[in-house]
Amino acid sequence: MLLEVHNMSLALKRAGRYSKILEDLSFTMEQGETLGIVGESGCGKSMTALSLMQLLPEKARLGGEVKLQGEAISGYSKRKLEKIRGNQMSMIFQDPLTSLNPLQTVGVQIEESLILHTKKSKGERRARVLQLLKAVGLPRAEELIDEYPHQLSGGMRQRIMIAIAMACEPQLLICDEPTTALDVTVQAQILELMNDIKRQTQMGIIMITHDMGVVAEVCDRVIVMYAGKIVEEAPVVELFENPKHPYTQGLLASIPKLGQRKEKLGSIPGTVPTPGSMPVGCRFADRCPHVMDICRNVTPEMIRIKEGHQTACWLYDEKEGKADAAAGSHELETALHN
Amino acid sequence: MVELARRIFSSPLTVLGLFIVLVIVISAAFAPLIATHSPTEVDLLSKLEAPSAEHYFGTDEVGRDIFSRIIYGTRISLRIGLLVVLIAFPIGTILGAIAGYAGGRIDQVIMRITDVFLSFPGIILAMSIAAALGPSIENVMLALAATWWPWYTRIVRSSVLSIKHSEFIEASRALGANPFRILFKEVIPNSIAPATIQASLDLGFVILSAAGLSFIGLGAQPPSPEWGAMLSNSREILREAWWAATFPGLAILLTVLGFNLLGDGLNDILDPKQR
Amino acid sequence: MPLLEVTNLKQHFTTKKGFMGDKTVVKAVDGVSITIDEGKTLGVVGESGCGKSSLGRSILRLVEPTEGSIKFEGKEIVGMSAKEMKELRKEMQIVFQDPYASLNPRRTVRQILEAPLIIHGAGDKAYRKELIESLAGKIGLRKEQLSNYPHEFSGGQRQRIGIARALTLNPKLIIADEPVSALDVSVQSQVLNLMLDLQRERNLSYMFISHDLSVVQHISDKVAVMYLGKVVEIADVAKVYDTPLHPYTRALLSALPVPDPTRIKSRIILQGDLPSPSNPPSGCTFHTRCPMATKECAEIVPPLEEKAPGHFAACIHV
Amino acid sequence: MHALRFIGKRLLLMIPILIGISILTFAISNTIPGDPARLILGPKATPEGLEALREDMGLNDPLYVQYAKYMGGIFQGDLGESTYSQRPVMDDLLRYSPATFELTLFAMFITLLVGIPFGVISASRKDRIADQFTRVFALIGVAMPAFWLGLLLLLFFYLKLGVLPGSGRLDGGMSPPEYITGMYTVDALLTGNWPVFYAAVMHLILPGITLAAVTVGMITRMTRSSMLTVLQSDYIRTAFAKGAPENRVLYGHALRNGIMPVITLLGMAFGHALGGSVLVEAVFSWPGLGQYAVNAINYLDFPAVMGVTMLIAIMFIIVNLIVDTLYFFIDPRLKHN
Amino acid sequence: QNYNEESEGAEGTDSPEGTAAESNENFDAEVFNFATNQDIPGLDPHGSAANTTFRVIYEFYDRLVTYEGTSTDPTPMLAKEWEVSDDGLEYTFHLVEDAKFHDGSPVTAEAVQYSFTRAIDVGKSAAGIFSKVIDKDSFEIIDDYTIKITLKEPFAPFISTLGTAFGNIINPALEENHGDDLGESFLAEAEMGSGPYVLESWDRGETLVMKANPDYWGEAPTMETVNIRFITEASTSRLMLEKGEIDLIDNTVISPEVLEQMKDTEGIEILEADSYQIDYMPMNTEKGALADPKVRQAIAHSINYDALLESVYLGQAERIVGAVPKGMFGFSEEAKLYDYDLDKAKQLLKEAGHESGLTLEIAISEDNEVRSNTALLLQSDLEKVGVTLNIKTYAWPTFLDLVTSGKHDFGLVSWTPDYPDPDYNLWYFAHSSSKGPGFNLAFYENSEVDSLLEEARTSTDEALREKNYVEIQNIMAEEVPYIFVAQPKVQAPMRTWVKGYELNPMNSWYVPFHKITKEE
Ligand SMILES: Nc1ncnc2c1ncn2[C@@H]1O[C@H](COP(=O)(O)OP(=O)(O)OP(=O)(O)O)[C@@H](O)[C@H]1O
Ligand SMILES: Nc1ncnc2c1ncn2[C@@H]1O[C@H](COP(=O)(O)OP(=O)(O)OP(=O)(O)O)[C@@H](O)[C@H]1O
Ligand SMILES: [Mg+2]
Ligand SMILES: [Mg+2]
Repeated sequence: MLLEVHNMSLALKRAGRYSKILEDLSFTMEQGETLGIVGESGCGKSMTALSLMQLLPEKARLGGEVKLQGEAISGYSKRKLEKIRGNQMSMIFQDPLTSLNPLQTVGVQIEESLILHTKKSKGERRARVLQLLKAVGLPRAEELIDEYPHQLSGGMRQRIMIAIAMACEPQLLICDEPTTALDVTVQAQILELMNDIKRQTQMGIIMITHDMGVVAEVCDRVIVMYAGKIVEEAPVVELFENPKHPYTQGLLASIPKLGQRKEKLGSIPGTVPTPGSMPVGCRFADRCPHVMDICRNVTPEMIRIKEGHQTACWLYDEKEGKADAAAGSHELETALHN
Repeated sequence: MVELARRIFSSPLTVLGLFIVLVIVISAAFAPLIATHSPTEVDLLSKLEAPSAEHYFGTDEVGRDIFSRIIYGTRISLRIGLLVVLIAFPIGTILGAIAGYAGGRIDQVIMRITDVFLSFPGIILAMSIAAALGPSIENVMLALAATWWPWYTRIVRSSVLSIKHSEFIEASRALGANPFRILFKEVIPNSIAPATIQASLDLGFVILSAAGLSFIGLGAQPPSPEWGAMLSNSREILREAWWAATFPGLAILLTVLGFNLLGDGLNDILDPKQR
Repeated sequence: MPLLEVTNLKQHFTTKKGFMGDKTVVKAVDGVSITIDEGKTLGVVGESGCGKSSLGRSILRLVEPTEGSIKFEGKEIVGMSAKEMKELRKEMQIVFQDPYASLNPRRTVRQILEAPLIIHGAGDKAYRKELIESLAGKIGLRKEQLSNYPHEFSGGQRQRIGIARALTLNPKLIIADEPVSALDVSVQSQVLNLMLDLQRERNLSYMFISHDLSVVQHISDKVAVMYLGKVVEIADVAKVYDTPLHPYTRALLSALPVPDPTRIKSRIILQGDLPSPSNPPSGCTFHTRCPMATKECAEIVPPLEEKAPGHFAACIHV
Repeated sequence: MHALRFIGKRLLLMIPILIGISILTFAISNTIPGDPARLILGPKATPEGLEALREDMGLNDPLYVQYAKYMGGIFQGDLGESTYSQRPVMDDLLRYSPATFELTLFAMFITLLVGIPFGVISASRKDRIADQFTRVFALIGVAMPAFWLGLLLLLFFYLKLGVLPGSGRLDGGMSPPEYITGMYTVDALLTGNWPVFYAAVMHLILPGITLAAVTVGMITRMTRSSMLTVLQSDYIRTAFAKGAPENRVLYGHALRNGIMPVITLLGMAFGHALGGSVLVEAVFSWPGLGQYAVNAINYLDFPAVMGVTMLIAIMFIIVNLIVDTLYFFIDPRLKHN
Repeated sequence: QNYNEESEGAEGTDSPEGTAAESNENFDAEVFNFATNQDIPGLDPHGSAANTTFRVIYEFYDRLVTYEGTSTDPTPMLAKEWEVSDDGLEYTFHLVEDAKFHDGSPVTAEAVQYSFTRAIDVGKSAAGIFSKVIDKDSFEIIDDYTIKITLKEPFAPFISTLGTAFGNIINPALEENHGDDLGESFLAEAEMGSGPYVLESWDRGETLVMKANPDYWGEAPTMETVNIRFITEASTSRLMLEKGEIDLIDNTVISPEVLEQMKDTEGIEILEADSYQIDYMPMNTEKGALADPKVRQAIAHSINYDALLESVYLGQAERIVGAVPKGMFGFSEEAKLYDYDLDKAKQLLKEAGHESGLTLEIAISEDNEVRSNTALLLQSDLEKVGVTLNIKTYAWPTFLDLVTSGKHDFGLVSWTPDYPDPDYNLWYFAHSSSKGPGFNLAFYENSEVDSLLEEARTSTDEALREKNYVEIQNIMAEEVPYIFVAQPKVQAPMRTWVKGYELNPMNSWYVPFHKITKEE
């Protein structure tokens, strides 16, 4: 087991009050596996990633247990955490421009991880940096090493970010929307690179995204989050073919598909509740077409649908549940209030 | 509103600032009620008396009650601060908004003029004005306002530049709004926040500068209980009558501190980056 | 007669770059010709910086076009007086990408929606009130929400307010500049549905700018693919998506991640990034990244030609 | 090359500003009622003497002629003759400005030495005790009337403790070092004159602190807010994600980025200190431009007033030019653009 | 008051020896430290009218005559004796023969001629005094050490004027440094005298250092070194005096209030002396209500002089009646004193038609506590008779411009004569030709006064002159163009170890450094 997360929860201080951002997240990950996390903006995807890295803002209350390769890193001291960050686990951020220090050359920034975590000599480090640059598909490595981030294009910058993350050959790589800021053609390049890396290493990858297309392309298994909670977890094909949670179904239905023209799209009415004012019971209840009384009162537990597929919804019970109460997107119409 | 209040009260320093400013405003408003003596009445029999129940802050070299003078002094200081800011702020804001929004040559001209005033040593301007028109509080205000507005111009201009290409302004143009409407309804309301915060800090700084000018004899004239002038008059007897210099000095210090704490607090509260 | 006819439109920006003030010319739009028919939607796709927004903005004359002609209902817009233009603004409106930046944060929704009416002196107070409230209903806002400020709304709601603002003057054409790019999928579909409804209801024409191929294909009748300020392919939506001719279009389509894990993809991965529009490559601007590029491509500027009936592309190799 | 062109351009931009300033000063000095000739000659002058002197000083020319003459002189490096000291204004400025410059630079030195670390500490401990403390400390520096602070410092360090001197630039009876820059500390260093160097530094301390009180506050505050912004930026998170320890992130990544707006402010702070030196110079009897300016205005010494104003403006502009140039070298984004 | 006690106690207990040690540390019998807050504009005896200049050039140069100690009678200096012709036109001076300029050349009759002609040529302050009566043809060199000066018209105070700083004798070698400006720019920063001190160094705005002239022809100077230090902030110079870093502070620096406080400080002494300074209030007799003598008299009656002298001058001044200071030749004992009589004042105002009140303005120049307090008191006094007095403070140049151009109602001025003769003050104040710029700030005109003044000036008959001057004072007392407020005492704070400093009533700026000694 590469990663085990048990009941992770997080509260952040906002305007003097703590509000719960994440609640009781539990999931696991195997070596070499790519786990996707999807969900609407603000549902806590990034916070999940940052919680794993323990790179939270000040005054954060983090609960639960995180084990990396069996080691409970959640109790680590600052010192020990610094040792594993960038070494055993790395992270790539969404915006490749702002994520690089504008005043340092690319080479220096990649090298820093090596300085921090290895005992390599100067020459060895340089060699490794060049090697990394080539590995992420960057041309002219020799020159690039002395250039500044602003001299590079978005795609190149994101490759640099990946090189930084890969420098110490981590076991776990967390990617927070690594392609959102990029153009389609460049996104395709980066996804290709990710897939290459996946193939060549035994690294576990957590891929955070809100793009179902990206999920479909790179992930083995997917976690769907809604308002700080996991609502569904399934292998990727299973999720697309057999989504269980009404939210997942809605999400899939609202994507315009190629070949489908000028038709009404499925959509989810209403908006996500804010961290300060979470409803009791199921957080999706207000927007759910299948809402029942129980949904508004009792929080649903994770239910096993089949091997590897679970969801938190009152529509189902253990075993197979009330067989497919909600199936297709056509049932989730009601686009707008009018 | 409640939210704002909660934010303010979550920072003790901001509360302190608010408190000081309130005390000053109340003193100014109710000076005749709070003061125990006339601020200008000379009583040669009781000069340089130490603080006592009769004279809370003691008396000065001609026997005036320092406490009462300081209380009345709040009026002068507040008036200076407010008037200077009220003169400089609109001038600076409008020029800055025009420069930023219009761009091109107009921007160049306005900014060059601003540069002139910005690099013009303010204190020399103040001294010249005092020499030309006679030292008085009004002239000090004139001089301060003349050197203060360029700051607002700069601040407003740069925030206009940052929103100038905003889509809501573009939208307004697409709807056919004229530049005047855009400037006053869209641009200015959205770009004066930083200048407003600066203005609240400036209330303090203006008071401080005016006190400095009074200190070198360019500002408020003798009987007037202006703090800088009071401090100036008693500086030579600092040791014989510590109270005569200390209380005006503290009054200035606290006032400036108050406005600064408040301004800083507002900045932290209103600045989305630091939320 | 098409509602909008744009011929050989050029939009060049002269910018002083950086500290030095070196002048560079950015050919944001470089000879674009398109038409939009009444009640139809023209989708414009392309990567960031290819000049989509510039095209939209210069059609509305939010920036003065450098060259070319824009005819709205047969009337030439370029060179029109400010007064005439103001009248015309009632007919063409714009919806922006960023729902956060496109509404003045210091004005209430009512003020925002009322502004166009005031600017054009349309109707009296009561009329305006009624119109605004009916529009609000249309976009799913309750009356009392009209006195709220934009930040009190979600992204999707804001985007709908933006659309409502564009509709107050009852225009014929709406230029929608990436109206859904900033929205989550579930919200994006709400907005797309609304736009489709409105089109049907009012016989609106759209110029729909987006970099999301699936969205464009969903909403458009005709699609123009732009690359570095030029249209490289234009045709009915089905033609562009089913039988793309230009290698760039093909690459774009194949790069699109498809939300279907079972599909086996064969990808055309383009090398490198979009070149800078201030220093575009010679000849066919795409030749630096084109898998089919030959020597001539670097020399010949390929004209936009009808390669198949109603299907135009600018490539010498198709 | 880039940098040279940049500096050249900025220098050209100075010209309209200086012309503006000269017009402004000229206009203001000429609205001051009073007759310079009379002031020079005193109440006991004869009318003929007065008239002759006025003619001699060109006071009978129309204003625009006077202005044109003045500007004509400037381009030949001639700022006219002080009516008070009857020396070329240029000489006077060379005599008085190094003192002010030395004091201001020293104050800037203190400002950086104290302000930046304070700002960094404050930002990295946001809302904790250290932050509150440094903020209040900085604010008191800003809010304290400089003249009062100066007097209190004198009282304590000069009279009570007797550890620091009270006035002037050197101990009484000590002769200044050979004139090289006019800044005593620098000249003493260059000539290896240690007693004078020591005395000059000791004399700088109190006025320096007084003058720096305000700018320390400005810089601390700016460093704090700039660091807060920087600390929230993505690349700081990247650095932490690499496993860099806090201090490395603070000083290795954040500070260099956070210092940029501080540098800009430094130019402004310098201007502020130049202005503030008038008060501080008065308290510490520091024979600098402030004193010179006060005197010049008291004696309607127009050429001197013009000269000081222009000099201070030029210093201000040049310092800001230096600041911008510094910016240019620190920030690679500007260099490559 | 307890802070005071505490601090004194603290200082006392701190180190009784400490204080002593400190003063020892700063005590140096050879070096004199003098503090002033006024910078020296330049050193040219003919070009400057500043007291700070006078103070130092009086030590660099010698004059034909000088004023010793507290005496206001000219005593021989370079001129060991002189004769005056009966018509008062011809003056023959016999010079001492051992006087040498600092470059070693002898002081000769030629130097005398050179100095006076240059004074007139330069045409600045000094010329104001001399050009009335002498020109370049007035000189006749009889031999190296004898010179005859012939006046254009009789001028009784001539000898007195020779003792002023304008009468300093300059080394004719200056001519070598002339350039095209009569050596003005050179002499502004150098000295070419024969006096007891030579200029050692001058850091503008900081210190001027004088060194004893070892070859001085007269009595050897006592102080080896004199530092004239410019300390702008009065409280700082006060601190430095207390520390013993300063021996003497210029008597204009510290206000009476503070001097009062300093009296008890150990090691410090306040030297008091009479002076010829007068503080007075010109009333513009050509403008508005003040043109009416009744109004002026009424005002003279409404001032509470005793209270003024007591509270503003803290008793360190005497009331005066006329333009001639007490103690000077020609002073009128009998001129009318206006008493503080509000009824009379009201009566007079009524007669003048101002029953219903009157608003006037007093112009003062900034930064002088005595003047501003005087104005404040005046304001409250006049209020009692229904006169509203607005106080307007101006910068000195503006003030000067205002009062010399007659735009004022009242002014408030301090004045010290340059030479001890009533002619000086009265001509300036009362002669019609001096109106305005000539410093007749009352714009007073009385033909009788004019002719009395002219007669006295050209006469050599002391008795006649005295009679005329007294008469003028009486006339002016009746017509009140000026209210003479006070003749203040001069108070100079100094270390008790300073000995031999005498304040001359006329030249209160004069510090005879060459005669002062320091003894602990
Ligand atoms: N520094 C912070 N302090 C307090 N609350 C925060 C902070 N950062 C984020 N939040 C809140 O935490 C919640 C989850 O945010 P998070 O960034 O994890 O969302 P996300 O799923 O990554 O969204 P997106 O797709 O927009 O990146 C949001 O409601 C957000 O408002
Ligand atoms: N006002 C302007 N001044 C100078 N250059 C401009 C201006 N507006 C746009 N450009 C440049 O023109 C080019 C095209 O910009 P445009 O905004 O039209 O692209 P876009 O296709 O809309 O991109 P995106 O998808 O990022 O919105 C870009 O290189 C841009 O930098
Ligand atoms: Mg996120
Ligand atoms: Mg765009």
